[in-house]
Amino acid sequence: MTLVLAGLGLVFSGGALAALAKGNAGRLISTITTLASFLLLLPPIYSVLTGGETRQMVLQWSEPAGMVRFVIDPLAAFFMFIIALGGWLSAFYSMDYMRAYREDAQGLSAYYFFLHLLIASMLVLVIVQNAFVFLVAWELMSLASFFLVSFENGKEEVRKAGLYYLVAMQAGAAFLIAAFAFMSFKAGSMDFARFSEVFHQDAGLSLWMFLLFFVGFGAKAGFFPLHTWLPLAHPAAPSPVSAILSGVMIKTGIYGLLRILLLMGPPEKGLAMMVFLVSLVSGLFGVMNAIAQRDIKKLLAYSSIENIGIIGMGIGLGMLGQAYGQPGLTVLGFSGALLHVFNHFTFKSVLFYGAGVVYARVHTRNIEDLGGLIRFMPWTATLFLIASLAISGLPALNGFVGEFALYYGMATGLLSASPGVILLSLVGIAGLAFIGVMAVLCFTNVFGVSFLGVNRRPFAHAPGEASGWMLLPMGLLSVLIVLIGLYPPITFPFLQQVVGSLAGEAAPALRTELGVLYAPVVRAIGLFALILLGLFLLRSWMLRNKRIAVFKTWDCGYQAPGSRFQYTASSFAAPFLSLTRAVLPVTRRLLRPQGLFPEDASFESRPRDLADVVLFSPLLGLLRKFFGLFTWIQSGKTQRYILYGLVFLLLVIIWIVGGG
Amino acid sequence: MTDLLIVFIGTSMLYVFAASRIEAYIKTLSLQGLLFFLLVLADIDELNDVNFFFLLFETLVIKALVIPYFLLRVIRKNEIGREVEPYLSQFYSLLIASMVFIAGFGMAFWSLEIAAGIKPLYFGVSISLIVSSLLLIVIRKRIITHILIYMLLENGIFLLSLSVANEMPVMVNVGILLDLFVGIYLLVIFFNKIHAMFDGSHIDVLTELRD
Amino acid sequence: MNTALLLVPVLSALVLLPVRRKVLTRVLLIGNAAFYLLYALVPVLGRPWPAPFFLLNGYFSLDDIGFYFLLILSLVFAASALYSLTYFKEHGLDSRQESIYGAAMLLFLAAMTGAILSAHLALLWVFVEATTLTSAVLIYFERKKTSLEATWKYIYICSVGIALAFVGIIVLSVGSKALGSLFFADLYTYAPQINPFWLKIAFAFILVGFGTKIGIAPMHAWLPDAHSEAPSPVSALLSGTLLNTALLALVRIYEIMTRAGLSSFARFLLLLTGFLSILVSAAFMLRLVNYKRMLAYSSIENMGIILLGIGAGGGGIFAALLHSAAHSLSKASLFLTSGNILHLHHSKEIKDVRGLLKTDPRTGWVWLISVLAISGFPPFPAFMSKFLLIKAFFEAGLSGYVVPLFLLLVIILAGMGGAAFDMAFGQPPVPSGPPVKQAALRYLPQAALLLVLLLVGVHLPAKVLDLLQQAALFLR
Amino acid sequence: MMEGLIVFVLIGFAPFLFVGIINRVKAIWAGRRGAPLLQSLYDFVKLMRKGQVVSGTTSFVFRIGPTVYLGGVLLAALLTPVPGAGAVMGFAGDFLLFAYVLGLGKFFLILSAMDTGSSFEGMGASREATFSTIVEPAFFILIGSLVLLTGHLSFEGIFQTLNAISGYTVLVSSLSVLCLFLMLLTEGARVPVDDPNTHLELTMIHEVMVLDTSGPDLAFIQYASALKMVVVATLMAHLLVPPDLPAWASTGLYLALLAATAGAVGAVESLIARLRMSHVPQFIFLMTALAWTVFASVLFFSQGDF
Repeated sequence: MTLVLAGLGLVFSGGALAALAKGNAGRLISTITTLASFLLLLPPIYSVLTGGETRQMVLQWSEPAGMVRFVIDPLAAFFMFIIALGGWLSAFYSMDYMRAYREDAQGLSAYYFFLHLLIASMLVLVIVQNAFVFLVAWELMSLASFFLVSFENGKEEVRKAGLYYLVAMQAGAAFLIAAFAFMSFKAGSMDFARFSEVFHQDAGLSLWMFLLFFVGFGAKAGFFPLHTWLPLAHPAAPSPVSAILSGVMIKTGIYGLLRILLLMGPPEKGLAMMVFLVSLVSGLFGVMNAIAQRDIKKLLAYSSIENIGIIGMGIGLGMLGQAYGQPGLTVLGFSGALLHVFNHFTFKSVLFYGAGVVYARVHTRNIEDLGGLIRFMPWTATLFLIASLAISGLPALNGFVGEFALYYGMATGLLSASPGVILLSLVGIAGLAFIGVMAVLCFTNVFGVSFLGVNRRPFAHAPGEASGWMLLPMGLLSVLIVLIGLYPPITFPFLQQVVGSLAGEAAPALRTELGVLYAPVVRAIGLFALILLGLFLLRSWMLRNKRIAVFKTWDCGYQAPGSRFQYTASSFAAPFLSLTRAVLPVTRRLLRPQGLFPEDASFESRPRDLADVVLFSPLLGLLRKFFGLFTWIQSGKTQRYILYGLVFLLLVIIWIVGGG
Repeated sequence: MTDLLIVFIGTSMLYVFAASRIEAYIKTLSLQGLLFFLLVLADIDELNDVNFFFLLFETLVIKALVIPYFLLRVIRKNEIGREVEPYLSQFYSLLIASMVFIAGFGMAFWSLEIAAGIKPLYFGVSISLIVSSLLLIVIRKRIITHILIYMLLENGIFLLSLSVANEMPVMVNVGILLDLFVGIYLLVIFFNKIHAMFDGSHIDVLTELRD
Repeated sequence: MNTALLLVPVLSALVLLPVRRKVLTRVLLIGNAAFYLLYALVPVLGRPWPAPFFLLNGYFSLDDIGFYFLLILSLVFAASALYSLTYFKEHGLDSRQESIYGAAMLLFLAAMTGAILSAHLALLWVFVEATTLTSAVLIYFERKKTSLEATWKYIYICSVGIALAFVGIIVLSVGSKALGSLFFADLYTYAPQINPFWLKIAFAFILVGFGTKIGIAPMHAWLPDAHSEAPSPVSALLSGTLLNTALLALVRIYEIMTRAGLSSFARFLLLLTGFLSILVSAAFMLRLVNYKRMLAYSSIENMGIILLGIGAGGGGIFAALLHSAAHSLSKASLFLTSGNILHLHHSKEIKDVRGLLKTDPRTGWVWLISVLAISGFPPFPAFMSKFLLIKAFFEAGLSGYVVPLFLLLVIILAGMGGAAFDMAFGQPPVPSGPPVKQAALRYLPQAALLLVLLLVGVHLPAKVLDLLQQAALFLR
Repeated sequence: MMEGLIVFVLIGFAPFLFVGIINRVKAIWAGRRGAPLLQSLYDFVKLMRKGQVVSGTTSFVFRIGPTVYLGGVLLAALLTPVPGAGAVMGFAGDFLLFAYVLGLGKFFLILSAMDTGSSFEGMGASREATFSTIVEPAFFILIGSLVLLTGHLSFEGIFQTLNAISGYTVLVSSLSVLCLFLMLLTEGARVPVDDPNTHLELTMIHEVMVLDTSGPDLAFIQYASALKMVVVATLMAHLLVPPDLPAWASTGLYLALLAATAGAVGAVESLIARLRMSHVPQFIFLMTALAWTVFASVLFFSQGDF
């Protein structure tokens, strides 16, 4: 525990120091402190994850917090690892990335202060067992991330995004505050342990509470339709921040859900189904929108929604297992969810770092303006490719590992007795498959268009390869991606305790079960590796001392092909989008060519978010209308002002005389 | 005797509704002050001497003489003649005022029934005074008129307090009087400034600040 | 010592008016502030605060809740007094103006203290009215057309309102004729004997009357004008202390209602007005152009929240008291900072102010942090109080109110946050050179207030907690 | 040992034969004699011997693409059980890996097409990706319903128990076969989805993606596509081969069915015209519809009591 406290202190003080330091010192301090705290946190995390006893510390704080328990149980440890690692990597990446902003000394100080505050608050919130402190940490997290998102606040749209983000977070937090306030009232204490007693006392309560918590945490995690802040906030933030937001912070919403589940015990069947279906919809919706995007970071943001959906499906599956008493489902569901939590952290971070490199070198986020980058930044491109493969859930990389558990879980769900589960499982399988192929389409598109072919617009200057500061985090994570992908079992020892704590009685079998499940997969993947190796050898042997002529691309006889001839991302996605038009509202502006010699003709299409179009914009419109009704109040006329009071008085008196 | 005085006070209010010359209002004010003085002299007996004399002083000196004179000087200085056309025409406002007045009598009888230990007529009339002055505030447009009506309102409240005859401690009375006095004083000062700064002392010039 | 609370400011004002010396003004302002601060803080910092005392055969007394509000008053007044010094310099006032300003401030202070100390209903009324009169002078202090208009509305509407409150007092004395006394002590003890009908009528009048001073809807309409047109340090006082003082007055009456067993009636009215206030401020928050008016509307909102807390009862009262402190300090800091902003940009329009963090980082950060503090972000106490308020709602079985309340609060955050962040962030309208650095006194008071808030918010000191609970006990 | 040998022989020759049969059927239908059955094998060998012409814009992705594609298909083939011989590798959940390695191959095929920066190949890639978004879910629904029906989570298990259950499953099997046949046409880029011997780039899907590929890479791709068809055809055949035959018989029957499938493809190719590109999705969607029908009937069957 002392190590943990030391780590926390280090992160926080590191932020303060980095904020105070001049010049490059700040960036260095931040990198070092985050690394140190990561290393400090490792031993306890490791021991707890591998079955060591859970560390606990009790603190008597002032009202209304009261007794505050800090507990590192497997669940907490699991998320701590992600937070600490992600925090350090982002700080490390910032070393070079943030150098571009070094004129803005004040901004940088704020950046580092809030970056560290974000990490620290997330660490606190996963280990604290006290509702009030949890909320405080939660709000601090939102606040810190808000300041990070609005780092480039000189830009109008960044400010708008930041505000939208903050407000959305507060709206979500409102549900949490309400839920926790109610629980603390019921339990007469802020301590989670008491909460769980209350939950177990009456089930009806836990039903409603779970709904509240689901909305609150879902808004943070980005479940449809509460996701609308993601595609705004992520592009606005600097890339290392986007990485930490998408890779780490939204997972705190997942953590919250799991924590509540842990407190609540087996959920209602309806809840499990709801979670499962909402997640499925989020997954489909997220990736569909991702396909429609041109802004690479917006695209990644939507793909985060998709992956949160996949994680949620895992959780829903686990809940189904609990609700229907099928340990197999529970274990596979939760394992899949947790695996995907970690995997998504790895490849999504790499992708955002990669997008950051592109932005830093080419100064655009619009993939239509890119192309052929692989020749300028081969390493970045390769790592980006690896992450793209992983996020599409393709085998031999870690994305497949998590999804395999989910698929397998749902397949076993098919064998269950109750039609409901069977139906959900099959819908889930089909949906997950659909998500998978759409991800393939999406990421072949983004990688192909931005890194392959030739650049569609002339670059201002030849973009260079990313610096080591940027490559190292990406490389490190990519190693994890490949490692887990090739040999999934290395994760099981760390998974066992967490899933065990979630799945309850189904725990002991877990590790062996997963082992049995994955052993043949490992063999098959090994075989695959051999096959590939063989084929490559064959190919190169065939091509040895053969002539390899380099020529221009086949142009179908057309003599002057330009780089603008390439297929654009929009046209690549067009056939698919024409199929899904119903759920992807797009605003199109077409200027038709006129006359024999058309002067100018243009066509632009901007994808819009369904939830925004059908839900939030109309609501806001209504709200504005409603508030518009009040404008007459402040008319400036003294007599009216007095009249209000008199009328009010009159009404009250009438009410009283009327026997109120 | 006392009833007569009180009815006079009430009717003086009606006169305010009827009249449109500012000076007339002020005269009414001082008249009311005088009537109060007589009322206190004639009817109030269960007070201790200090309060009694204080009341006499307040009614005669302050309400009947000082404040009216003060206000008179103001309107003379700013040569304000009559009230401009109010939001509600003289006729209707008079109509309403008389209704309020009658309602006041109704209140009086009602208070007689519930016998809450208050002097019925005082009560009824004072209520009608208060209500009608609030009505005036809402319908009249001249800023100076508002000051005067504020005084009338205070008079109504004064009568109400008499109706209860629940004696306030001296220092409280002093405080109340002080507030009243300073209030009027400030109102007048600001009125003068408004008169100087804005064109016209019409209440609607004061609608710069709005959302 | 306690008598001094009232006498010192009055006397110093009386000295100040004839003797018009700049030095004297400043000395007396700071002196009084220091005296109050000392008086209020010493008990909190260790010694038990003085036992309830009576002076002028019981017309004044200082109970726990009174002491709590006195504490807030002295903190805010100190900040505002300090800031006033730079205000003098900024506007280059001559000795006469300074002395008038100083005297008015001190009388204002005395009036509020009187209102807090009054143990007699009518006396309380007298002092509340006195606050109106004394503050009116300050609101008009900058002698602009708009400030004159604001002052007129303020003084006239409040006077009429207060007059209604007096009607209420008389009606109450009708109801309590048998009792024949308007001392709170007696009213509390014999509350059950007061005729409920008259009591209700009286409460209605007093709610409207004092409500006008508190600035709760629908009697709030004057507030944005007055608070936005007054000089910034005065706005800070108006928003940070005057509203509280009027609130305390209402609370004292409300206590009669509860003791008379009419709490459900009173609670309904409080909740109603509270919600109306929040609704109104939310309605205007989204369409404001003037940042001082924005702060004023936020005051309306916070008063509404406090009323909700009192109306909810139970833990809500604790929450309300805590929130009143949170609001006063952060709002004072905001209004003082708005003075800095006005000095930098010479405009009260939100759209004219951009990039504070670049033009004057200190002002920018103080502004940002204060906004966060008042929007109820941890680690500031407003978060605590909101949480406890919601909890109290559940305790009181008012769960239905929680959702609309949160909706409105989020909207208000959207409006206020949007404006405030636009002002702090962004590019300065005129490409300014190196960051400006104003006089230290233009940051220190706010910083001090925020520091206090931070300390309270992070770890509520046992002493303060104790004081709060004692004060909350006043309303059982 | 024997099984393994069979499988390897199959993987080695069946694709060439399969394509040969298709072309032969088409030729006969068109009244020609047609190329020798193993023509595509000769082409394969020839291409393997050739050098390469690569576009200047391409990167290493273009070079590894075809190989990974072939690798994926090969692994899929090894996961596919052959009647009477079984699969080289079979395990619970193997169908997931099966689908996903095919996906991996497709991913690289698409990328290597885009790597050339040619608008035609981009177009083909886009179509390939779009159509597979319809095929994939349908395939999973189909296998899912078979899992539900048989209670087994591996190809082997499914096919072992499938036909044994009852005569009722004939319905399911035949529907599934039809479904897989559509998959074969789509994945194999045959008429009516795509026309392997069209000459207009704008109307191509699969062929246009490999315009710039040459030499061994082209050989790999062609072989892989053929093998893919064989693999799907194997699954189809497996649905029809009764499980309780002796090994040699089932294998023989299987080979016959394989030939028949090829013939069917050829027949379709000769009879039906290629669909308009905009109508292709609807056609492929038939597969999804069939899959759902299968599921519905299976669900009804397995929950027979309601």
